[in-house]
Amino acid sequence: MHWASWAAFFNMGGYAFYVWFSFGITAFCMLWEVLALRKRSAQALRLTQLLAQE
Amino acid sequence: MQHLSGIALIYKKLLAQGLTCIRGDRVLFRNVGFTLENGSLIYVLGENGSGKSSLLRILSGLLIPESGELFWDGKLIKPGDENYHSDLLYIGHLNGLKDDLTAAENLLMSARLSGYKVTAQTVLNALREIGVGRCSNLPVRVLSQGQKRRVALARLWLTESPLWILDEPFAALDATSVDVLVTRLNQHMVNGGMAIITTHQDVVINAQFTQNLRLDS
Amino acid sequence: MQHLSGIALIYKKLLAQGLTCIRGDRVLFRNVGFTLENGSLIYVLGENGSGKSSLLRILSGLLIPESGELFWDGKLIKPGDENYHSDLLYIGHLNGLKDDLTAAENLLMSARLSGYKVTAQTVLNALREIGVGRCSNLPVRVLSQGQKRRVALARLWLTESPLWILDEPFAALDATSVDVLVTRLNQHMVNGGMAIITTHQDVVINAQFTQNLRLDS
Amino acid sequence: MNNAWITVLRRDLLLALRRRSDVATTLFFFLIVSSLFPLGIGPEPAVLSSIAPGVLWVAALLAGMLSLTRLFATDYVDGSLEQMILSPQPLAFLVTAKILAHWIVCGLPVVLLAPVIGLQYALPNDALLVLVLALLLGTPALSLIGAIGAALTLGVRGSGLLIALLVLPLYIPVLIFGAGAVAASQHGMSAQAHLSLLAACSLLSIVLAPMATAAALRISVE
Amino acid sequence: MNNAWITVLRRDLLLALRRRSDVATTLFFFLIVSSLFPLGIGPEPAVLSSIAPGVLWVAALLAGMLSLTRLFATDYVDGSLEQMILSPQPLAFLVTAKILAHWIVCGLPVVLLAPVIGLQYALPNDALLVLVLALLLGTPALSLIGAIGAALTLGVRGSGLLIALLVLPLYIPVLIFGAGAVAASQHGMSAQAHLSLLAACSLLSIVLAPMATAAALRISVE
Amino acid sequence: MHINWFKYSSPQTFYPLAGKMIPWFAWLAVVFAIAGLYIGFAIAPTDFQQGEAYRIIFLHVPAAWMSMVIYIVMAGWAALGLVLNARLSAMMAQALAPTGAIFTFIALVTGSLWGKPMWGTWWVWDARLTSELILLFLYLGFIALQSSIDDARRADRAGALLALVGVVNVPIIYFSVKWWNTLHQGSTISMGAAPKMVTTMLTGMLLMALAFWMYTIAVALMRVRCIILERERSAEWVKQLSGADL
Ligand code: HEM
Ligand SMILES: Nc1ncnc2c1ncn2[C@@H]1O[C@H](COP(=O)(O)OP(=O)(O)OP(=O)(O)O)[C@@H](O)[C@H]1O
Ligand SMILES: Nc1ncnc2c1ncn2[C@@H]1O[C@H](COP(=O)(O)OP(=O)(O)OP(=O)(O)O)[C@@H](O)[C@H]1O
Ligand SMILES: [Mg+2]
Ligand SMILES: [Mg+2]
Repeated sequence: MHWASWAAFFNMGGYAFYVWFSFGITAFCMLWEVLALRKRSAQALRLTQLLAQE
Repeated sequence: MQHLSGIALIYKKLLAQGLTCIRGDRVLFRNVGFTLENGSLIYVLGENGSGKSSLLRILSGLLIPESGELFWDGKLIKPGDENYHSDLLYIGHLNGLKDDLTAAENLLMSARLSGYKVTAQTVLNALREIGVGRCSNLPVRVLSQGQKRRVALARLWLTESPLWILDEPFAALDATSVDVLVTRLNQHMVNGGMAIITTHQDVVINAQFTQNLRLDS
Repeated sequence: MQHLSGIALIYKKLLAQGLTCIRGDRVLFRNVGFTLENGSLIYVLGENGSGKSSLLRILSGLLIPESGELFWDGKLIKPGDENYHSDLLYIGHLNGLKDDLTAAENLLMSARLSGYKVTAQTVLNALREIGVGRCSNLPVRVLSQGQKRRVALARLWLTESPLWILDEPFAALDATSVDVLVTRLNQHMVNGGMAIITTHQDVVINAQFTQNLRLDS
Repeated sequence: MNNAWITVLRRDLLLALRRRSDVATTLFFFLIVSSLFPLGIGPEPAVLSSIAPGVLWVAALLAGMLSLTRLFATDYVDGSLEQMILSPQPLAFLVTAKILAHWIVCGLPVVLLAPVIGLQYALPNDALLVLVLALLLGTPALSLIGAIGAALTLGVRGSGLLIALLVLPLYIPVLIFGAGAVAASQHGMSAQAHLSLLAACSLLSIVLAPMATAAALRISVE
Repeated sequence: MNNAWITVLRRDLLLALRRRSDVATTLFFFLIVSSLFPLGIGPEPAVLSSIAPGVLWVAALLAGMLSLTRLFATDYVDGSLEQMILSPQPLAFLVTAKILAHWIVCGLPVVLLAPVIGLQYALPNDALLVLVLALLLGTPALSLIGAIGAALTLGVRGSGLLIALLVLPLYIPVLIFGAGAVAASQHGMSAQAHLSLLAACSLLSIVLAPMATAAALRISVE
Repeated sequence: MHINWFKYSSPQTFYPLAGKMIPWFAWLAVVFAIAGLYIGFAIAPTDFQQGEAYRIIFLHVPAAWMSMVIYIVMAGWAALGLVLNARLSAMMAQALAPTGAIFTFIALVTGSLWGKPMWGTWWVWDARLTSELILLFLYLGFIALQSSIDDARRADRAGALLALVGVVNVPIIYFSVKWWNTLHQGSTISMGAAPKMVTTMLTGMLLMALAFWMYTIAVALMRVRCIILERERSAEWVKQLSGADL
């Protein structure tokens, strides 16, 4: 482990913005995709159930 | 304008004088004239290409005749006459529907364009009347030829215009729809409306006064 | 291929088995089957939107059915089957005419496309048969609705195909033209041709054997 | 605003934006068109920034031409044009709604995306600002002038040639002033004069184009 | 040649002749696009001639795009496409006739006009020659690839821009080799390699594109 | 062992099967990601040239790999669907496209974020960057085409055709772009500037790539289940599903 402190870790040798923005946007894209899919399948299921009741 | 009951309260008349139509170098008809009053109906008859559609387009103001005048309510009709347009419903060969919109959306928009304040429910009712209620949420593109025609004709249930000009409304319709349409036309006539119609089929509409306008040369 | 006399010399039959058509999530029809032989005729009946046009498109190979097979002359019909296409004449809702070409040019090109060697004179004769000879040099754009349809139908006088599939050929035609067309169909049947037709009008065609195929669900 | 006018506007927007992916299509269209030039010309930033104004204006022009002709043509073919002419509203007035819809769908996205592409082309900041301003002032004129052409070419045959030759040259002033404005600011000069001329073009066409378009539409349905 | 094939070719050429405005629009667009850049960049011949190959190729590409939307659309709407599919000839074969007609109407004029514009951009003579040669070899590939996109987008909802989104990325190799050929000859190198690659692109697309287009057309009429 | 593939290729049997597989792949993705990030941040040393900024590599390179691989897999499913007329294959192709586009986007953005400190600019017209951008356009074209056709079967077939045309073109595009940039004057800094990769870095990247793989499979299965539900809405077996099957 070569990080002197948490602060050093977060600072990323002065490249904090670039590194954390990269990881942030990747995490955001993936989370958004998964959440959007959960919403979509819930919606689809609700619709089919509505149809089934008719 | 708000109430969509069937009763046309406006008593006006359409007068045509000396209409002549020339397309290319053919004279389609010459010196056509008539008077159309409340509760009466004109059948425009003639074989294919005799100029029926052309006459109807002239009467609705889409086509400018070679010579002759039209008067509505005693006043000369000029091109783009908004006063006349608000009393007129014209349905031509073309349905005037957008393929990408649903049947309901199409009908809603065309009613609004004519100045009526309609709701989704009134539109749905109109579609149901002519038997395409089930298709109301389908894009018009996927409808069959007859269904498209019916969606276009559903406007007859949403309009308050006293004068209807219909170009072959019965083409492509099945027997049931023809009956529904005839009933609606009868009702319009009883309410004191006026109509000008072309058709190649034999249908009987009850009007107080019926004229046949034959265009064969 | 050169002679355009009326006699269809080819004796073949069309066999349909278990055709099912699904559009969107509606089942239009299920398990439709029939055999069509020389000199016989099928009327496809049903209300607007029941799937008549879809069936005709399947039979002509334009639409692939959800399930089911078609055989022509005992052989399975595959998409783009040139052998079948050369025995087939399909006229759908759309006329297949180019607005900017004249009636004669349109007809000439469509006959050539089907592999017939026709001359300007044969084309003119065909147009005359169905009563639009006068329009032969007009661009199709300016023709009336019925005249356009007649130009499309003039192909019936130029073809040697034994199998005709016609989707509402009588719509928009005047009474005279309907008679002319019926005569041509009768002649085709006598010559041993086959035809599959939809229509909402009452017309009587004399065939050795007539089937009604009803699509109402 | 007027009910029928809003209906026309809404209908056209609805048709254009039937699904969200269509909006994305417009945006990515500009991205693609603007990445074609570096591929043809090469990657040197200095050269790229000198052609940037031209590239963006060409993209705007192309987007307009690809879509505008189709807007009136479909109305003509399916008969909604007849119905619009017969509505109890002045046609020239309704036409403005159609043109506005077209501009929102095809003009506005160019304006909004232009700075991003400008960055890819290494444009300096003040030139970026002028670029956006110029596009904002000029693209309405493109839609308005295009509408005349689109209306005139409906259903017409031989004379169509003449019309194309008449309308397209009208685009040229807009393109020259528009690209000129950005070029001026790149060279450290004031873009004021160019921008005023652009605004004048738009104003002039807003006064004349709807009437001309309406007249052309009436002729086309005869 | 085959009777039906010639019929299709003749019909499309005749139609283009009757609707000359379409052809004029394409050419005019090409002219406007390629004369726009000198306006923005200024008259220095060195700069102009360095961007000339890229600009001319991109202009040719976009001009082709503009007319592609109409390649099959009218046939689709009026039903002639159905009839073509049902003709007793292989569809992929007939499609080549349509594509050839498109190239004659939209590709060839650009090839012929290019040297004139190249002169405006101060291109040296041998580069002009290479330009014409490259366009002659490359534009058929543009028409062929474009036909696939035109067939795929028939009757789909949405704007006319979708076709651009599909086709422009596929055009990129042609653009690179085409502009590269001219640039190479400008720098005194041999353009041979680029030209052979262009020819290869055209050959490959002549083999594959008609089949893909035919398949797409069959899908679209369903 | 004999497996009845036809059985699993029907949406009805595949739907529950996919449901059972999703959690496995999801957990694997998490485990690999944690391992990869641990190596990437805790074990891998600082780069002597690029400082800490190089740690973007652990996202950038795997994302770039995935963006390319997914396109090929997608085209494969599309081809299978076209040839065998198998609905499920077409659905798989459709399900992969958005994920592929997202990875392409991630590769572009992380690359950009890396480029700013290293090259001093967000974007250069470099061969690799440009071909990645074009790949994004290819994905978007596929998605846009499919979503603008209503009829599902038609959308499948049109999309499949486009994917196949695209896959023939991808290598041509890739090499043409490469050649374009070497012939013109190249960009001043090339990506080769990164030093020879240390084994720990390679391990980290591989682990992250594995995590992305697992993630892709899980997400694609989720999306395929949505598509099945939406398309087979009127089928009897779908009507009998309840919220518990989500
Ligand atoms: C928008 C900008 C960028 C894009 C689109 C991009 C794209 C790509 C792609 C597609 C790959 C995979 C290539 C392959 O495996 O063959 C890749 C790998 C790589 N990129 Fe980038 N890149 C970008 C910026 C950068 C920057 C700024 C750096 C570093 C200074 C960088 C360093 C690398 C490295 C080291 C690899 C791995 C090389 C290898 O595996 O051979 N990239 N990039
Ligand atoms: N430019 C022109 N040159 C020659 N004739 C023309 C021209 N434009 C139109 N026509 C003719 O005008 C007539 C138009 O007829 P119209 O559409 O009014 O007929 P219609 O009675 O409605 O026929 P249908 O029953 O078929 O609908 C056609 O006979 C057409 O040939
Ligand atoms: N995507 C879709 N979703 C739902 N329904 C569809 C879809 N596509 C087509 N349909 C339906 O399929 C039917 C197509 O019918 P078709 O054109 O075959 O009817 P038809 O019997 O020829 O009618 P007509 O007598 O009006 O010509 C219509 O009812 C239409 O609503
Ligand atoms: Mg008529
Ligand atoms: Mg039908």
